[in-house]
Amino acid sequence: MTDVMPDPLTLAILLPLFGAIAAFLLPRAAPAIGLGAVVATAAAIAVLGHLVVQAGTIFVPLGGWGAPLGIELRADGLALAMLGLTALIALGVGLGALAAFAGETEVGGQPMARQRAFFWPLCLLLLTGMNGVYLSNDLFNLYVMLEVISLAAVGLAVLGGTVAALRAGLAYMYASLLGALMMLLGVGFVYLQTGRLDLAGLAGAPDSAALSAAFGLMLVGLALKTALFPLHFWLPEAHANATAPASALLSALVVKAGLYILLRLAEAGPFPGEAILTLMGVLGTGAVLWGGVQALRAERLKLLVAWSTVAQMGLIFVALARAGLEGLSDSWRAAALLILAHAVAKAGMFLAAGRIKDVIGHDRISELDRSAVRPALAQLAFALAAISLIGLPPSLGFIGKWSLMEGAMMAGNWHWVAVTMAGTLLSVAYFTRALTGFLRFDRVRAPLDEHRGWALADAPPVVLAGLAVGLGLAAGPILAVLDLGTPFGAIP
Amino acid sequence: MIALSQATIYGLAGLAVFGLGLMGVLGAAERLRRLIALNLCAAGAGMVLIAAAWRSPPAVPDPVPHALVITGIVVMVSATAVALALIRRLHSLETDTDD
Amino acid sequence: MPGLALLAAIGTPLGLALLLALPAARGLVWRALSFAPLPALALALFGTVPFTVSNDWLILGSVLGLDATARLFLIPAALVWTAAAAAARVWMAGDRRATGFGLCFLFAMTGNLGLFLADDAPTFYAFFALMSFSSYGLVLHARSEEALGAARLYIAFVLAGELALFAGLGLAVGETGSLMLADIADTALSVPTVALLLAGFGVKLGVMPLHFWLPPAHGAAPVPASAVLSGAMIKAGLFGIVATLPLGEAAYADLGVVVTAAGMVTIFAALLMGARETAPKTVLGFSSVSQMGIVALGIGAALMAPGAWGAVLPVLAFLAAHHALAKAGLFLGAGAFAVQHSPAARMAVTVALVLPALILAGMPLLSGALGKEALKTALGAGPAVWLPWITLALMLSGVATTLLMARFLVQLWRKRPAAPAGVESDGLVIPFVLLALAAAALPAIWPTVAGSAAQPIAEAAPGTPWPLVAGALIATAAAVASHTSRVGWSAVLSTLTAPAERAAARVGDALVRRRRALSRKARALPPALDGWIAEHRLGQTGIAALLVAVLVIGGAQHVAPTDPIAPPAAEQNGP
Amino acid sequence: MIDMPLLPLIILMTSLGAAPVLLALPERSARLRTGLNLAVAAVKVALVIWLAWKAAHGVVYDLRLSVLPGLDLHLQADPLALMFVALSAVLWLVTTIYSVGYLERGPHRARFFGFFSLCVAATVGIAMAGNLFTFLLFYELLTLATYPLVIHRGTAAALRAGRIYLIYTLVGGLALLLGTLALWGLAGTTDFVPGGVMAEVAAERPAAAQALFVLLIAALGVKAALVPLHGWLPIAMVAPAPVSALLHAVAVVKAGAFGIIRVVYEVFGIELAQGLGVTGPLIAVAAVTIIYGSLRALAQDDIKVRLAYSTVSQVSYITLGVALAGPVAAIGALAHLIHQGVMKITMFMAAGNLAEGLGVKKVSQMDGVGRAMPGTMAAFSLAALAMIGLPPFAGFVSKWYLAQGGIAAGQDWVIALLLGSSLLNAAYFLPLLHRAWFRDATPEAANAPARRKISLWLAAPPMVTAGFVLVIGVLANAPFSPLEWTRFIVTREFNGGL
Repeated sequence: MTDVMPDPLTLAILLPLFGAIAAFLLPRAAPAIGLGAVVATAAAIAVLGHLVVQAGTIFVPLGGWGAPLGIELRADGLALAMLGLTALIALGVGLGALAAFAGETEVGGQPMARQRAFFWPLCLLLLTGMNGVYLSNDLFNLYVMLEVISLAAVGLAVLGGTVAALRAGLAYMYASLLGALMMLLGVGFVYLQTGRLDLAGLAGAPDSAALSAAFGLMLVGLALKTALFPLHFWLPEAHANATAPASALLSALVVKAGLYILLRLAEAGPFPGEAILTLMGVLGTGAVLWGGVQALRAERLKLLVAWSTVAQMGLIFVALARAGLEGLSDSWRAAALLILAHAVAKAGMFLAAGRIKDVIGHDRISELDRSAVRPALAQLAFALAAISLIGLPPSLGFIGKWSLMEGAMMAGNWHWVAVTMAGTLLSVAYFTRALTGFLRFDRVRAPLDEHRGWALADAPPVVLAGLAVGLGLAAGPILAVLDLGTPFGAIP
Repeated sequence: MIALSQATIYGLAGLAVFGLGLMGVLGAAERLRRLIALNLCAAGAGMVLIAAAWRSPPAVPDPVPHALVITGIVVMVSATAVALALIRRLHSLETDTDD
Repeated sequence: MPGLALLAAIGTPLGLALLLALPAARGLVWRALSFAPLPALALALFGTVPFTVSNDWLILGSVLGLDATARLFLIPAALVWTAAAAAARVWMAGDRRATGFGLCFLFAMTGNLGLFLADDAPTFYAFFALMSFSSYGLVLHARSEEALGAARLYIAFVLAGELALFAGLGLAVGETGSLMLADIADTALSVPTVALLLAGFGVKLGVMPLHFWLPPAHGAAPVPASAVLSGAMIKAGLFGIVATLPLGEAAYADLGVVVTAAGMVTIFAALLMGARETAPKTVLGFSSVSQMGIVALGIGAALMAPGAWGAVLPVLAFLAAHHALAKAGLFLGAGAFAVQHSPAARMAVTVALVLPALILAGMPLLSGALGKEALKTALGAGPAVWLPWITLALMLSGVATTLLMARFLVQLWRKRPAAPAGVESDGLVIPFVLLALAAAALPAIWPTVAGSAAQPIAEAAPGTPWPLVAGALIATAAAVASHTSRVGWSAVLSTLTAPAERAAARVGDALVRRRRALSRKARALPPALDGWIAEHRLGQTGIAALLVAVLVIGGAQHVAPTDPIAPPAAEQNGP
Repeated sequence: MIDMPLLPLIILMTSLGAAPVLLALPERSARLRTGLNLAVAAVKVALVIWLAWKAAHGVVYDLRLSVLPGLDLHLQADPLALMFVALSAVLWLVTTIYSVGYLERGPHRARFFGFFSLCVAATVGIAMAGNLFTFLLFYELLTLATYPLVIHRGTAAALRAGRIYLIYTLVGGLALLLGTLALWGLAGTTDFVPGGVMAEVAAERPAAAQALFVLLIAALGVKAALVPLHGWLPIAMVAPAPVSALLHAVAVVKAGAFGIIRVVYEVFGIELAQGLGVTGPLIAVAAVTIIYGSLRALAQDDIKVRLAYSTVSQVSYITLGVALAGPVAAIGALAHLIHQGVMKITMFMAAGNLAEGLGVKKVSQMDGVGRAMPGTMAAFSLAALAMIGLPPFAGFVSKWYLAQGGIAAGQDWVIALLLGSSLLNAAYFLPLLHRAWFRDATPEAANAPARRKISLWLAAPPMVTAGFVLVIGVLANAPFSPLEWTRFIVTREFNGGL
């Protein structure tokens, strides 16, 4: 690696950052710059993927400072998968955003031009933060990147400019800041105990009260950021009230950052005890059930989708807890698969929900079938995404759930299987509400103009949702990528 | 019996401040008050870290926690700014709709 | 060649039934109706028995064929169907539900004729079911309250019978390991299997206590349908027993006792019940039940003593043929009676009806008496304990039948059977008369038809007249007694004398009128005969020719038994 | 030698690929839709014939796509699969024709035919699934694809029926998922192998094997409508007639029954299942279902609901035959899979015609309909008589083999069960026939405004399938008949299993 040509790891963080600055400075060219930056980042990730496939884990010290104190970037299979996913979703959502912010009309919040101008810098900033989180190898860097994500995410959440969005965004911001501060405090404790900040330093550290407290703080902070029940209070409103592309990014990516850090912490371990893990599972169960019940009661489509995010996050925690502490070295795969599945599907679903809302003019579930226009493709995308989220074969969501239940069953933890089943049933129940609404029954005798419901903007949700279903067939290769560089040690 | 060193006292005080801030964030209803409580949290966290950086007097304090704290302050300042901007906009929107 | 003959025998009625679905072809089908059984009849008369044709692809590997026993059952059945079809044509001429009737009639015909030709259990069962279920339409045809009730009862019993049959045949096949009826009849089946088969066929046979459906159904059906129900279809039950039960192979003492006892009860209980009926056709139905009691005696004896079967079987075949012809004749006669407009014509029909009634009741030298005598002889090899009782029962059955016949003839006048308006009476009278004549001629024809199987009949004692006489006396006494109890002694006495006085006064006038009328008729006869021949050259002439053919060709075959199957009779002996 | 190794996939894709196109077609391009529908259905039949021809000549089709390590999506074309594929392909063609006529002026045809196509794709997938995992995939797809069909009318009753249907089938699907997982965990494979894969597990942990059997059968029993899991079936009758026909004859209930066949023969192996003592209870459940369904059918006045309960009863013959664990009974079971399909589809299409042409939906309105619609009612009657088990129709053949199978298995009481069932069949079908043929229509019914002449699209399909009922019964022993084919399958299963 030469000094002239920066390595792809650094590029994956810097390209979106520079893109964000450029897009901010040149608002008129923002979409072009934004898409260009995303594509360039994707290219860098592709190069990175090539390297990881060849070499396994790659470490890059930044600015000559290496571990244990300095900033070091690391890329392995897990990071690569997340990077690829993020690039994919960013591309999809970005394309969707082109259409979503195309108009000039004001819908009750910010003028479109303003939204368009701000979306791209925020999106790219978010991308910077996400890629940073994936590639960071030390706690402090993770904290910083988390904050970058938080700020960008809040910006995205309030982009629509409506009162509801601003309120939800503010609540989100408080939760996010609080979580970050807890993380910060936790990081400090870790440093206090071990004198190091790199993740590898955690592995060798002897068990102590301070370290446990540090883990506790970090876990609570991350739980707040990933909206683990009962710390999910901020999520539904924030995600439901943002504009569709923002919701997609928030739901698909932002919450995953916290989960990713959790995975990394678990990988670095020693994880603080079986009880904590079980607690995570129990809280996950709570999320699955509560999220499901709330989604059943939701009156608006986007709120339903947001509550489904709460439930799905819970499921990922259940996946981590499925086989206890010993099983963690395998459980992370199930969690990672679920993360990927949820990200792709939820991005597609939020974009689709946004399209449906745009076309029909509202997203009240009880009146979905009363429009004169039928957004057929968006509904198809929604349905496909729902298939993956429910976990019906052959979707990626199904593979994730299968892995979850397989591991739980092998470990004899039938209760986690039962939780998964219950979650699946609930998800069927609440998605059916929406899907039934899509099958219009002519309660409105308006002439049906089918073609008005179609647009190029339907392509990104359809593609994303289609991928969510189709990627299940590629579960083998995806698992192979995850295992590159053997995170969590050797493959069992 | 652990001797209450200066660092420990600072640390405990910092935790106390953090706790107070936490109570504020979770308990307060007013937006501004919650924001300030958050800042209090940040200050508490900073105190803990600085206390952690403090070694016995002859040694030079560890610079890493300082770096953490500084970053934290920067983040907090910018976040506070954003939050304030949001609160203002929200306020104006709400008064608009109230009228 | 046998395959083609079989196809013609089964395919003709089936094909006609399907043709009936085409409105354009309906006229043709009705005209051809009485020819439908002819291929089967020809096959039975001229076919070389036994022969089989295997069709592996058909149903579960269907084997069709004809053996000596089945042939004896097929011939009278086909004759009865021919006569009934001829009657049906005129009976249904103006009926708005004629098409439905024809369809059911032809399907039942297919089933009935086909089951004699089936050599394997599923095929047999298929034909049996086809016959039973399509007869529902025949029973129900009138749609009256009475017909509805009869049909409901009928279908319930048919169902029960079919199910018992399904179970019995299924078990039999399971025990035998072969689908062939011949193999089943050669295997010592288990008692439940035999019991199920007996029950299944017993329903069709109408042996008590499985008889409840029979009299109402025979009473409610239109005349041609009653004729085939009673004449042909009942025999399918008997044939089923003959074809599937291991009679002569194994002893089933308990079942034998049950069947024999049922037979005895049937003979007399049917009398008691039938005597209370008012509808003449229902009375005939009870008579059928009673007659089947006689058949049951034979079967019961064979169940107890397998050794007797060899002697009983030919007699049962003869009895079946006898009853088929006589009873079908009586039913058609009842129809012929019903369509007559003048009392004189009715009286003529009544007189004609006396012939089959006497045959049935056991007039010496006629088939009924011969059959009973032969049965007595055959049962000599049967269970010794039962023999005296059986002999007594057979004798008394003559009394019983006589009484029922008397009741029938009386009720015919009292309660004339329903008949469609405008029916051409000749179309009924001729089949009736021919059947009655055939029944009368049966002892003479039988050796020609049955060959060596007719031996017991040929050797049978002529029978005694006294049961008949006793029956007649009792009937008269009963009539007098009932009349007396109704009107009182003096009235009876005066009615006994008054008619004689009135008759004497009127006889002169009547003779004069009668003479004039006769001369008018004599003048009108030639043109009427011409018209009649033109009208009926298809159906009735064919039947007459056929009956002649039975005698002539059958006799010829007897002389030269190795003849190949001849072409259908219709071609060779057409008018 | 393999030529066209992808043939099973192509067969699957004909309908799977057609589904999105049909969904996307604008409502008004009716001709294009009809043409596409019929073309795809016809092509599918042709391809299935080709596949059967090749398979009969020893070509082995085996497509695998690895999803997780050791876990494949697996399509195969063994004789059992071919049988079910052929049934669905042929009946799909017929039902498509019928549906075109049925929905002639109805709304949402694009949606209907799209999901209809998807539904058949799922059925074909279920048929050709080479392991329980793949089976599960298509089983779930079937649930999803049929739901919009069930609620097609969009009335409150339809939505309610759809909800109940979904609850039943999805819980069943979850149970199947759990069972598949458990199988995967216990046996380390989910492959369908003649003779089963559970021998070792059963030897070590018989209780676990028994529990798994119960779980799998219960999961499949939901779709196969085994009592007490049958509740959805009669309610789902609000669906349009072709949907009911397809649901009952081919797709949903048959998927369950087919799954039971696979599980008993190729997951557990019949001998093992017997050894585990689980076939006895299965027989009992099947017996109860047969009688219960018939008893309930007796009391129904709605023609379609009566038919639905009849399906509950009839489909359990398949389970019964499978559980009797003998080759003869197995022939009966497999043959009934086809026979019941053909018979029931005839009856449902005929019932649909009555509703369309005469507005007759209840048994009590059926007086004299035979005269009004002779062709349709002839088809109905033929199928009903076949259902009762009268020879020489299709139903007799399977009943006969079931009875023989019962005797061969030493379970003579099966005959009594069949008798009871036949008696009940007769009791609930014969009154219909009586009304239709032997009663006169009431004057107001004869002049009802609902009367209209139905098109040939509607009239022909039931008559064609009624022809099948007759032909596969009369020619049961002929080469290439369903019976012969099932004999071939059973020979393979029982030799492979021993």
